[in-house]
Amino acid sequence: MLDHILSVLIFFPALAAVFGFMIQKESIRAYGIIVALIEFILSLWLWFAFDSNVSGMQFMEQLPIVPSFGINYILGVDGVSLFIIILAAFFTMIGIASLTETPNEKNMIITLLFLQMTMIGVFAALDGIVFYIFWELSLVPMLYLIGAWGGPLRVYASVKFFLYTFAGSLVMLVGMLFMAYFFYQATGVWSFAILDWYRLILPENFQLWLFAAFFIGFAIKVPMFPFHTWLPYAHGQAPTIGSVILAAILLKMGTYAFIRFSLPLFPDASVYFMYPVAILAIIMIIYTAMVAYAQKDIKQVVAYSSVSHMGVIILGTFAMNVEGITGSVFLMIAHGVVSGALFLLVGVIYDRRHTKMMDQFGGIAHVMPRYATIFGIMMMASVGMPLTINFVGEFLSLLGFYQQSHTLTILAGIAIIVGAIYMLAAYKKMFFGTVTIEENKNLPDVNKRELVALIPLTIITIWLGVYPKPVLEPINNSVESIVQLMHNKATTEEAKERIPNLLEGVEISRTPMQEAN
Amino acid sequence: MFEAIAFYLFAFLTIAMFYITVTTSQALYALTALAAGMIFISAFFFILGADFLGAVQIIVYTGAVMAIYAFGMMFFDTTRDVKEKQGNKFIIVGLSTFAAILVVLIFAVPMISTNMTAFYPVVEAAGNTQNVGMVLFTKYLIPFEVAAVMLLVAMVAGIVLAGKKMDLSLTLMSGDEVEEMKKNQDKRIIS
Amino acid sequence: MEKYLYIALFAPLVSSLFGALFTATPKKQFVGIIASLLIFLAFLSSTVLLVHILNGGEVVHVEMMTWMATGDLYIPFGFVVDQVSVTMMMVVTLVSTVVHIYSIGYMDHDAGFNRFFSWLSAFVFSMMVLVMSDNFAGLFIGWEGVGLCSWGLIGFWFHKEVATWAANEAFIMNRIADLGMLIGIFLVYWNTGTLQYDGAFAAMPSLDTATLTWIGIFLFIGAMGKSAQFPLHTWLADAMEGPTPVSALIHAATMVTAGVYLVVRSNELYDLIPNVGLFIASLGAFVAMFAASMALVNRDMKRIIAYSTLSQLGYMFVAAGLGAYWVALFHLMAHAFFKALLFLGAGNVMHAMHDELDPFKMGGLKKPMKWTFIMMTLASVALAGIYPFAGFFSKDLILEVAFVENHYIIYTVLLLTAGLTAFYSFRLIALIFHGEERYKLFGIDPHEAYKFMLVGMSPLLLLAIIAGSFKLSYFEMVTNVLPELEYHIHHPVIFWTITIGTQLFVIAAIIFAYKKYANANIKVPDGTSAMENSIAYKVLKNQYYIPYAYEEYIVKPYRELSTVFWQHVDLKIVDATVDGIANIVYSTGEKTRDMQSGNLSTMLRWMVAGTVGLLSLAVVFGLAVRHSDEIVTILSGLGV
Amino acid sequence: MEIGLNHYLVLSTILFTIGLVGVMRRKNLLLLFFATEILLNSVNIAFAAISHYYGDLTGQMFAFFVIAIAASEVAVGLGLLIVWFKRHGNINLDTMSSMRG
Repeated sequence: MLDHILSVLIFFPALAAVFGFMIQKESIRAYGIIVALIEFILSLWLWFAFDSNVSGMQFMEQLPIVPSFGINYILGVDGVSLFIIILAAFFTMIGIASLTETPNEKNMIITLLFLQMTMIGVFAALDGIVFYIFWELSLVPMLYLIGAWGGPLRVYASVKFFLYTFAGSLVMLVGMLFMAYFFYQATGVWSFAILDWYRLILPENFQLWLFAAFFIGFAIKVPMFPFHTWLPYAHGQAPTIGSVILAAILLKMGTYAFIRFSLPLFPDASVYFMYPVAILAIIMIIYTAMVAYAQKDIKQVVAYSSVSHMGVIILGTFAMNVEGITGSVFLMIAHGVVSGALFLLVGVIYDRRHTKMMDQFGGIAHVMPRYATIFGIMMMASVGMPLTINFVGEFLSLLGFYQQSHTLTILAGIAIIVGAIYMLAAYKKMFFGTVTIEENKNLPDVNKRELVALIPLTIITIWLGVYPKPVLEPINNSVESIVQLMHNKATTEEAKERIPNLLEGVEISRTPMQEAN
Repeated sequence: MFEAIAFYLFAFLTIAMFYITVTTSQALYALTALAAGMIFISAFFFILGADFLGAVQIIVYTGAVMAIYAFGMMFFDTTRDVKEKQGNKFIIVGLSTFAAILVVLIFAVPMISTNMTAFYPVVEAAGNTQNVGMVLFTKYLIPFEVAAVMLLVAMVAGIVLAGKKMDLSLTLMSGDEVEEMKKNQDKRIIS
Repeated sequence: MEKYLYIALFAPLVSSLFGALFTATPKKQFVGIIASLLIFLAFLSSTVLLVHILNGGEVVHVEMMTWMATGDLYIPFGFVVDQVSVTMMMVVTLVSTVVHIYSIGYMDHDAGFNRFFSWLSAFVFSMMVLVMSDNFAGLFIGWEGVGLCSWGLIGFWFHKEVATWAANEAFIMNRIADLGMLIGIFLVYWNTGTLQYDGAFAAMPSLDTATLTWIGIFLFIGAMGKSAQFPLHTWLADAMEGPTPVSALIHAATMVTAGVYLVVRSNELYDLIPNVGLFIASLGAFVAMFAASMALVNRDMKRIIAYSTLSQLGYMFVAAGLGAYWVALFHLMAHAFFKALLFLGAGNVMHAMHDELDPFKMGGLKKPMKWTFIMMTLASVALAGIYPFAGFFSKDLILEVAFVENHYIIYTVLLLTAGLTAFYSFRLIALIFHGEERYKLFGIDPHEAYKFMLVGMSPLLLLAIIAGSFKLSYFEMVTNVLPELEYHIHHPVIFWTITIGTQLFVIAAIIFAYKKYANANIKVPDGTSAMENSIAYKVLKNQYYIPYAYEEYIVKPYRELSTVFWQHVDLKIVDATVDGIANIVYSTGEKTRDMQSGNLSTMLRWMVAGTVGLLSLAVVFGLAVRHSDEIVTILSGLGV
Repeated sequence: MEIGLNHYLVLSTILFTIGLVGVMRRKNLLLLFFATEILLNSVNIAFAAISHYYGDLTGQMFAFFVIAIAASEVAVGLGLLIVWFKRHGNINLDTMSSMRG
């Protein structure tokens, strides 16, 4: 079982979803919760069985699909992907558990289970094609979620979401094919296995083009400025659960892919493009934070805040040192937890009032003190208060990037100011003041079902903020090996210098492309 | 010399016949001109030494195809003038010429420029029909059989299509109409 | 000793969490009592630690657990109790114990009683983390933590628009400074490789001056925000919207002094960069004067005291900037006592006057509020720096420092400020407690605060009077870690002239204040008097128009820019570009749809045209491939 | 004056052009079929000519199959034409616009 735990993790929800069609409407909810719970327990088992001292891939599985072209079904996890997988399982679970009454509940739960399969697949895949397949498949359930249960503009939003991200990933696919072709050129063997690609050292000009191709696919998914406009629509129109999963997991695919593909495959290009990417990230941080401040819809505020935080993650990733990348991976998890919780919280108030406009509220803290408290904690986590989960990630990301550029980090650090501005302003508009609108006077406070989702998130937020070590340590080990790999692969002087060498004198086996030619 | 005369003569005749076919407003004229053109084309085949093809041309085209067209025309009231409003004649003719030249260029230029060797050279000793037979029943046997089946299918299809009562199409009728028809049938059965 | 350290640190946390359990329930008296007891416990532990340190015991240093460890970065939750931090701990726990006890009475009728204690204890915890941490990251935890609690407590009455606005303002302004602090921390890490105080400071002498200067500047930016130095000072006055015990604890005694603490803690750094130190001192002197001038005309009791705090913080920064760290810390301590006392007294007055803040509407309160009157008067005397009260020892010492270090401009400014301080303090006392009983016009019947509140305040009163006498033992203790510099004017004539001159100057200012404001002719100003219409008065009254300028030139443009970014850039440019691309595809389809008229004849023509197009392409490409060499030569001949 | 391959190709081109003109200008479906027959025949001439001048029988084979296909096409096409005529009463191309996009 443990040998194939990743396959089990991927296909168990899909299988359960297929069986879900046969379940009665009344009991589908319980069924969904049980399936998600089992899946979550399995993912915890994965963590338990995971050896955090090993920096490489674990639980590897391999199965040939198209051997002549080197397409194999390869799975594996390392510290970078482990926690995102757990997060995916966790969010699907609490997402289903906290699901409010929706039409076609059965379809929704089945869709969510399929979505879970694709999400875990993306993070566990170690083959370019398998990765791509899961990457694209994840669009379909999401499209359905937004398109079927969304708000008034749902069709526009879902089509935009789909086409935008799809267009980006096609460019990425072309990049992958080229990558495999270059590998074939160099070694005479076709391979789409990422670990094989890692061993390939490409000339710098190839790296630049391939980096750009991968970048477009990832950047749209992240989403980076100026490709971010699909996100507010998708969030604004999606049902609560859709937004939660989108913010918590789906966006992480882009940043995860940066760490899995762009950095180790193209270390020279990464260094070459570091400043442009960092500048984009900074624009993204400040600009979207300002846009968030101008929003009138609380969900849009959270949506834009997501974009802003993703900017910090990108910045940490492109710090190219252990501190920065570890921070950015940690921030992925942190942002998943916090923004997921914020979207859930917005969903709570939306269920009660059927509006997300902030001017419809005011003084909610009087009538819903518990809600205000949890929202306050999550808001402060989002703002980056120390001893909450976000701070660890943000601190490490910025700290890491500071080594690369002082000025840009100072600019990026404005994130902590502008973040506080829009969040506090939104909180003030919604919770402070007196209750002026009649409907708000008798709003019930958070109920048990909602607490089931929110309490664990609050606990995680604080627990990992105070004691991030259990998560930080495996991430750190894996990131160290990635950084070392990058350093060893780097060909230009600048890249060698920018990417720290962790182990003096240890060289990995390499397959230089020129030699093979 | 004789060959040249024959070629020019038949070329002129063929072009004239086909010109009439595409320009005349009388369907009957068109049909007649087409049939004549077909026969003149068979003349080229004979000149080129493709006797078998010439015979087939006359039998199939002039005999079978034209007969079918003639029968087809009886269905349609085509004796009256065919009125055709036309777009820009220049474009039509220009496009057609250009296309034709291109097609010929593309197929002919490589053949002319490179020295091709024949896949199935003509056996000098045998006549054309024998030659054709040899190739057709060896190398092209399967396509030949397929062509036969195709012709059979086409025949069946033609009969079925032409004979079908197409004024009653279940697929194109609305639900109510189908119900109505069923009722009528039931009535008929009862009565 | 570690046991006491943990008790001192975590008793407030326990108190806070205990209070948090009851936030949603109606007022429970025991929440306040238990909170006070726990804070008192922390105070007792701090006292034990103080005694331990005073007796020459070892510095208590514990490392509780790892917080963050990645790459070369290693940040533990480490705490240290040395001479500096134990001083701060004493100040924090003492003042907060008093404030907790006081709050039981002060918040008696408030619906958020339990919530208040939870926040207040959380603040104490954060402050303890701030002062006890042994590394910069831990300091930053406390730094942000106190900011958070300050936000929660300023906006405690969140139904009030001004209160929540002030809370957000305070938080955001602090955040601006925190960015500087964070950058400072990054600089420390990348240059010294560690964030532990001892390791980092040990590595600093080997760094080049430019780097050290940057570190010093960025850390000081952090200090500026927390200690409300110009230009980040506006939040402090607005923070007075919070409950008065909060103002006493956070905005007078503890949190605002965190900046001073940071500079004192980083003394080894600032010793290496005297230029930055001089800048700090100059800014401190400027703020001392600047804040005092604003206090002169203000008509809000709490704001006057807040400006006074600001002014005194300026004094502390002068001392710290000039290298007299122990003096700064000493003034910090003394100031904490009398300023907290002053605020609590003001709280009593506010209660009595039903939240009226304008001292012009009071007058003659000394009869109904005898004890408050005595306490506030003595606190003001201490603030003014009259011998033998606490202020004399600490404040005059700063003047001496400035004099001895030959910074005569700073000295003059501080001297003048001392006069101003005395004037506005006693203007306040005179207006509140002396003269006509103007409050009767407003139909208010003032009464003295609860007895236990007054008793609770008494330790502060005692300390405000006698704190100066600790000077010697304090000096001995604290100079174990801080530079041991005696500031003494050796020439006896100059010394006595200066000391007595200062005293006389201050007393004159007090008398002037009494003369002007304690008489029976004071009326509630209605904006008609000549003074009120003078330009100087208006400038001071409007705080030099700085809040106005911030609102007009920073807040509003930011808001408008945000809207522009959203409405115009995001929706009209970025998004519209994407939609535009989609629309091009769509409209191309829409246009070419006409081609697909369904007319077979037309379609046949299109078909032919398409065939022609494709075939021509085939020909062109075929030719191009065949003649590629010739084409290349021709192109190169053309110079392409 | 020897008649070469080029002559035949030119002839084929001319006939093809005529056929294409017919395809494009005819509105009567039946006459359209005539035009397609012309197209096919022009190609047949080219095939036969090439076959002749290169002494290769493949061209003739192709021409033969083209004829077979033409015959099938006529059979099916006319069948469809009759069906259409039964339903609509005419075989005018302009009336066939149900494929409008």
